[in-house]
Amino acid sequence: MLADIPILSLITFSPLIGILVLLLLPKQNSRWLKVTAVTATLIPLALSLWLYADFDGTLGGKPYKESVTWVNAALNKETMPDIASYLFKFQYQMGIDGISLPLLLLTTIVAVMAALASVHVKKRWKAFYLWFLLLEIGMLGVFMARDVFLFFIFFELTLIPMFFLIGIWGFGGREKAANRFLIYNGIGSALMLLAFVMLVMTAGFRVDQVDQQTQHVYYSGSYEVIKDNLTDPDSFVNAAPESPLHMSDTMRWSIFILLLIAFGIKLPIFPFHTWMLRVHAEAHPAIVMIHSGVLLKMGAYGLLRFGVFLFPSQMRDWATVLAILGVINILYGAVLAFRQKEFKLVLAYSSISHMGIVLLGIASLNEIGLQGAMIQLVSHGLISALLFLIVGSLQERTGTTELGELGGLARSLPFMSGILLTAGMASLGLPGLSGFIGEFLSLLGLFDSMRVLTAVAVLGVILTAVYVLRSVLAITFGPMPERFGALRDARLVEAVPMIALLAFIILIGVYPSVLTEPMKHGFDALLQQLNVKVGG
Amino acid sequence: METVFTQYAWLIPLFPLAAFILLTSFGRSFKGLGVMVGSAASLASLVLALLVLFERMGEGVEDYQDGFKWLDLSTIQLNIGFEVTNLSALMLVIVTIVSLLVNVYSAGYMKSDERITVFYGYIALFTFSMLGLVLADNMLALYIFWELVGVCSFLLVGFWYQKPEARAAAKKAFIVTRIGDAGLLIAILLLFWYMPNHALDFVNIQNVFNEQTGTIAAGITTLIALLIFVGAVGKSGQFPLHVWLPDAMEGPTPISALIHAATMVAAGVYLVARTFDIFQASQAAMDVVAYVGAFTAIFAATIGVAQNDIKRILAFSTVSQLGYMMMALGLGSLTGGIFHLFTHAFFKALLFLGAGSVIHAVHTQNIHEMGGLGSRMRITAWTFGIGALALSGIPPLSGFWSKDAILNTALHENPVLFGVGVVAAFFTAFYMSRLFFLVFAGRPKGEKQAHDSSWTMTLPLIILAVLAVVTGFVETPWNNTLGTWLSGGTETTHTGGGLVMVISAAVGVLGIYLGWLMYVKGTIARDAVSSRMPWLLRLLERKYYIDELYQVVFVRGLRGLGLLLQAMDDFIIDGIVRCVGGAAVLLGRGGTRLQNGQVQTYGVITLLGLVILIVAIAGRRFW
Amino acid sequence: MLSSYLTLAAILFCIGLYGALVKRNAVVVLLSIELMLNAVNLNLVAFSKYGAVPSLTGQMFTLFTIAVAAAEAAVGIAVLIALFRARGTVNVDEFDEMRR
Amino acid sequence: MSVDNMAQQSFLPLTWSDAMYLAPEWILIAFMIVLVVLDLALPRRSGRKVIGWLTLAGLLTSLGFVIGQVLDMNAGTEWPIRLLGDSYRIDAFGSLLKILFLSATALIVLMSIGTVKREDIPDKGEFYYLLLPAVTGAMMMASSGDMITLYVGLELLSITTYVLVGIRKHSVKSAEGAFKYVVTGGISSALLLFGMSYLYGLTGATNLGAIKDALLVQGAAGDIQELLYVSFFLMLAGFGIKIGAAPFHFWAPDVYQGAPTPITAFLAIVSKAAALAVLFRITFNVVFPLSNATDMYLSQDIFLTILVLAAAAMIVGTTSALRQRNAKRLMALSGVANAGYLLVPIGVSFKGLHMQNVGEFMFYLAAYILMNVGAFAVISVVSKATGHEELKGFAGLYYRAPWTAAAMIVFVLSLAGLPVTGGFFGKLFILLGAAQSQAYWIVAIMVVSSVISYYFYFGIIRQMFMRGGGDEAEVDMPATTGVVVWLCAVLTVALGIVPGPVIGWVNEHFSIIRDLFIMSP
Repeated sequence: MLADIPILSLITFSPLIGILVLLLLPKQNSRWLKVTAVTATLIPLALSLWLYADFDGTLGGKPYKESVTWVNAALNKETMPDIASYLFKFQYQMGIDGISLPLLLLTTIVAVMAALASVHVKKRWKAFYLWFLLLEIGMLGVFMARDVFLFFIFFELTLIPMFFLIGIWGFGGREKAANRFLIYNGIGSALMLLAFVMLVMTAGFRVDQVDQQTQHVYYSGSYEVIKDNLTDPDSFVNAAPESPLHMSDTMRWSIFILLLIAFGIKLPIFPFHTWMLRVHAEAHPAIVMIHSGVLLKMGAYGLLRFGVFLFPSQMRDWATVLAILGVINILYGAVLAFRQKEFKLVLAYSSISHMGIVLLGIASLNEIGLQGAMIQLVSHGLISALLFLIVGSLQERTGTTELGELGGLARSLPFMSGILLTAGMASLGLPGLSGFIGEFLSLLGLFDSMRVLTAVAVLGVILTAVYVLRSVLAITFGPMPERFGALRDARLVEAVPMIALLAFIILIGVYPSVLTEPMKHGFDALLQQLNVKVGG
Repeated sequence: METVFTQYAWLIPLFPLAAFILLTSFGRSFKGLGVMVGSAASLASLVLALLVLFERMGEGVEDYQDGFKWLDLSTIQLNIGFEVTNLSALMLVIVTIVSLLVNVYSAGYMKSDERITVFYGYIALFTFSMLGLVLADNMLALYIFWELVGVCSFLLVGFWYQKPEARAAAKKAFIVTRIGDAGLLIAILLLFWYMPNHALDFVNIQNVFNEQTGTIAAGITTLIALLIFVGAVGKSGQFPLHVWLPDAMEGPTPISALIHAATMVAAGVYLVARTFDIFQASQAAMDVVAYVGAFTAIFAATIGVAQNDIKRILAFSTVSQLGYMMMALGLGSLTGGIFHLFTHAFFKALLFLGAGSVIHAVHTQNIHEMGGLGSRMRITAWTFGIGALALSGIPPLSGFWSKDAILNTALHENPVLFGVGVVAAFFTAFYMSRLFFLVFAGRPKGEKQAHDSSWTMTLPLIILAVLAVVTGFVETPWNNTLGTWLSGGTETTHTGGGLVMVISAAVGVLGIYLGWLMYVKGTIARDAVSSRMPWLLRLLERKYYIDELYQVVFVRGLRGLGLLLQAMDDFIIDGIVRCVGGAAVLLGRGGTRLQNGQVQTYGVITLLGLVILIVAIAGRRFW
Repeated sequence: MLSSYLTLAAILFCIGLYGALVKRNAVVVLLSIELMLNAVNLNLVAFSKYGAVPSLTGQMFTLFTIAVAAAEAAVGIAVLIALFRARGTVNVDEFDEMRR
Repeated sequence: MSVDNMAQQSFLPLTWSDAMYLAPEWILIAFMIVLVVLDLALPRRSGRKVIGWLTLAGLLTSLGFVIGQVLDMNAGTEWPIRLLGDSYRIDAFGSLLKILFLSATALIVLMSIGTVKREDIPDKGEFYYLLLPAVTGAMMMASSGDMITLYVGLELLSITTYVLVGIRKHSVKSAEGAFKYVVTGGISSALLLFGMSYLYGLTGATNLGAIKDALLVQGAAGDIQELLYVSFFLMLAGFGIKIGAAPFHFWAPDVYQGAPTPITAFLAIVSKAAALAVLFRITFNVVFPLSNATDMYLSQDIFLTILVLAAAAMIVGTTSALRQRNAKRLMALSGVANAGYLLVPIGVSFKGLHMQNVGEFMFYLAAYILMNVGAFAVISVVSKATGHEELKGFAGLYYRAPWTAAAMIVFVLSLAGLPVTGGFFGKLFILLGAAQSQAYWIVAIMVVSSVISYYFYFGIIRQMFMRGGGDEAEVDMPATTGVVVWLCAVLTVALGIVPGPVIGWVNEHFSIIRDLFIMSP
């Protein structure tokens, strides 16, 4: 029955309700603004849980597809008299599958938690929540858009609210951080746009035979059209090189590398990571929850959706490169995280390290690794959201996140310290918590093809323990400075999201099938193409 | 035979888990809950474990395995389940007994600690994890619980979190064992990809490696075995990853007894025993296990001689005894290793709890600040003495029989290792007598009136003492019960006959005698060796400078690398970014500089631009 | 014949351009622009008469150019007068109030 | 073609029925004359607002006629109307542009009614009614099929704008700007004409269609190529100055800064667009057909040059703006970059299946008009409140005028080419066109320069939302300006959400063969 209503659009645009209500509220009434915003984020959560319950892994997302033609720009009508229409076609196309669904859930969950965590916001609540909800629309759209330009629009739609959210509500260096965020991500999305434009103009070509005489000839931004064209051996673009529509290897490689860089910046992959450090350190913790929890995942999602699925053979050729990048990410992030004196920077580098694992999972190009990468995405999203939730509450109380100034908080803040410790354990991949599953499956998957690299990556597992314990213990254990004696432990509004996030982390850790079931057949077609034999 | 209780063996770990959940959720509201709930859960587990054990003792009992699909991908499945074998049944009983006793003991020991419910929660979690580890039917499940016990150990070592030493020790414990775990993880990855059908369960592993069909190449087998052993080395504190175990003594003493003596540290031995077929398929791996074990046994025993902290002495003793067990396994004697594990669990737990009782009474851990406690703490002294004698291998206490079994095998298989074992046994007896005499004999020191603790603390001591006495008789030269039961009758120990027994007992007595001479009688000066060779004492005191070495190599190395990478991050990577940004700004500034307000300059630039365009674009056609 | 006209026109154009870009006096600058426009006229008329495809259109074009140039010059001078009133100078290089 | 033929053609009379097609232009001129008289008749003291409203009325009436013509085009077969031997064409290309010019000018007038004050501009009447001949000139350029008409239109536009730039008589900056504009404009005219004179000399014709025919005949000869190169490059430089493409753009910031803000908007939009329109006509009528001639690289080279100019404009425009602190100069440099974007559809030419250039051009132009008028309207209001035109005048605008700040976000996003705004789709269509022509390098430069531009566009946002604390001067938003701002903002967003109808409408009414190419009679 869910298939009868445009559930995907409903989910995506449901925060609009909140936006409308917020617009009507007076801007001084922070209490009602907060309540409205949190309620508004609950709607997409409820809807997406409903969708999850309704989702059937064997069908994939077929029942939910939504498609409306958005822009039909006719190209030269004179020169081709026999052809009924010659168009550039661009659709509002939404879809969901096993790869989008977990990330969709992640987004809605983290959004609710971040909205709750925003209680610490001190000024301009109305604008804050407006941008916040707009950001949520963008994020939700990214994971469900099935037209490259629609994807791009949603992708950019996350950029603008983020700029404001970092730049207005951040800490001291917020403007610089916002600028960096903007420029880096701008470059990323510019390259992405470049790749998309090239993609549409090569692989987006399609002819629909209407009847004997008339054809609809168009360039389409539709993901399905592009994917069919690229992966179907009988399609135009795979025709003989003499054909004008043939897509050369150079073109494929160029697009692939462009996409890799574009999403690599977002992910972030090793040399493109510096922008996110400042964002982690300077943005409001509630925003970093979103940023680290969801936005980074968009990079990996894009890489999967457009890099792996559209260019499997290029991906296969470059799997080693990707794996090496992943290992560099893991070790580089871990070593630098070990060095940081500021907890937020530790977490920033830790994100880099953990995203390396995602790269490994992707590079494995088998079901185990890909599933591992997906789980790692969701898991890291939840864990880093939780960690920054705690960071927000800590900073609110102690006024600092410098490791050197903190210590012994397990005494005055036992609950929060406990959660922090558990989150740290999840982050370092403790079995029973979600981090382990992603890590393990990614490594397991990659081990099939790249033994030595995987073994090196396992070293990262040790280093992760080193830096996580170093920083978490520096905060919670050891002697406590006098001035922290009178701190109050978590309030209910803080404790609820902490417990909720932790519950999800444990749920995935104990029973990962909640995630793997819907994803089960998400990679079938891809694996067939790759001809990777798993289980032989 | 019907296996009624075995089918429900999965319940055994669940009692403590339930206790843990209960305590974490409501513990803060009900102070007294911890003792009750924790002990009750352990008791329930113990009862069930004993029932299972009795069931296993019947004739012709099949191993029982059951499980569920944990992670179901379309191409592969990962399962989690439990398997009851004789080995695991035995381990279940060991773990639950010690756990129950420690629960009871802690009621007294931790009475005044305000976080006692948290403590009980952690113990319950640990017990759950440890039981899970024992019951796990495949490598992955084992790994999961393997990590969980590590975390519990970490939490409990760092229980008194405000002490910087506790923090450091907890961190160290976790990280060092994590190094071993990494090895184990890689072993699992290897197994997964090499085993037919990606099977990870022990039954299949056993079949594949037993058959010697060459399904898995010899080199890979050795690699897998060694990597598993790396995991065991980390967990069981074998050289070179032993460094965390002595430091782990920063935790409350009951914890040291439970985790760092009886159960968790023995998990490494258990792991090797569980995957014994892999090891047996590779002689090289067996040799490595044997030599590492033997080296650790003597290495730790020598360090134990020079330590002054009561718990650290016991810790090094634990390391040394674990080395013994490893050696036994490496020499091919599964029974020897497990037998020693079995006896060691009780007498070492006894020693730790006894030490705890002492510390509880005198509030110090330095043996030189103790003395003459024997008269004031009779129960403690007696039970501790029994434990010490058992550890020293004095017949007919349990330690004697198990050590004898190992030495027998060693003599048979590798005389060099036999020698090492004997020397280690001598040192063991020596440092134990040193410890015992310094603490319990002589004149009382300190003003405090030390006395035995309440029954909650002494009762476990007594029970353990009894166990330390009797458990050895399950496997004696005349009675092969354990060996037959464990290995299905294929293995025999005590083949060496009387000679080994005599040597073993003799070195034990010799060691004790030497200790008596030095520390009670005073015939030999205490500094007899140290005055002549101060460097030796120092070397032993500083534990062969292994910690310092690691500090320099790894910690500093990591810091240095961090510094280097940070510089790279700040200057090279960010520098390139700044350069690119700077280039754009520079280009813009160039444009702005031309913007000097002179309209004629603009005209000149226009003209120049035109000329350049013509030359560049039209020019290439004509010139 | 044509080429000499064209050469003359080109020289005239260059002189005009030179004057417009180099002379300090604003009036001279405006005059130089007129010079350039006259070079154009010369070209057009020459082509109209001696070009490969002679036609009257060129001369017509010239008429338009002359008329428009006059208007342009008038506006130019008017603007210059306004500027002179404000600044009291006709030196082009002093008109740099706005820059960068 | 002989002299006689030409003579005959030249003396084609303008009949009454033909003249009716010129109604939009007539209306503007009539309104201007009436307004000149009215301005004289009105007492000195009385406000000149009425002239502003009447100007607006004239523009809207004219707009109505143009729209009527366009709607008629698909119905009737007589289109395009070719007046005076194709020297003046009423076709969809011209008329669509006229719609844009007239709407832009109407918006500018509406925005001026509230903001232009007598202290600033003494001759308010002139200010309004001079816009009429200016826009008439632009319309002539859009409609011209002959170099003479084109030139006359160009000068009509230029000369009136010279005056308009300098209309703040008492302001040194205004006069200086006007003078600079006159000198640069004069040089530009001279270069353009000099180039045209050679083109005329080589072909003996001034009509674009005739020139094309003549060149196609002589094309193979090849010995005229060098002169053709000189001719086209001189013309390109001339147009380059008018368009404000790098490296011919240096006058723009100074002149934009000196001119009254509405006139700046007019220069940035109508002047630029008219010159681009003419370039469009010339390249596609004269240069493009040569691409079929063998041994002729000319066509290829000219299109390449246009793309190079476009690239230079994008790069120079965006990088120079990085450190710019003056709002109007910033907009001038932004205009340079936008000129680059608008040159791309011209420069990529028709290639393979790609013939969508006009649609892309028109759409982006529409978006450009909306965002620019909107931005200039906000700038004029803000600079009046603060008394200067520096960017820091925007500081804390969010606190002073939240809705205006919100509207400004829309314009900035559109200028930066971010969704969901018209600017995004405009750029996207151009990008797609360029990619379809396989000019990937220009696509790359476009997207990269867009990203660089984020820095300074978002600088405005930074000022508005992240700086200041509310102690700045109150912002007084006159109703008319407010209407313009909101109209522009809403339409910009509308273009971003439903771009289909607009580009569809353009496509529906525009036919390349009928409306762009000038066929031989």
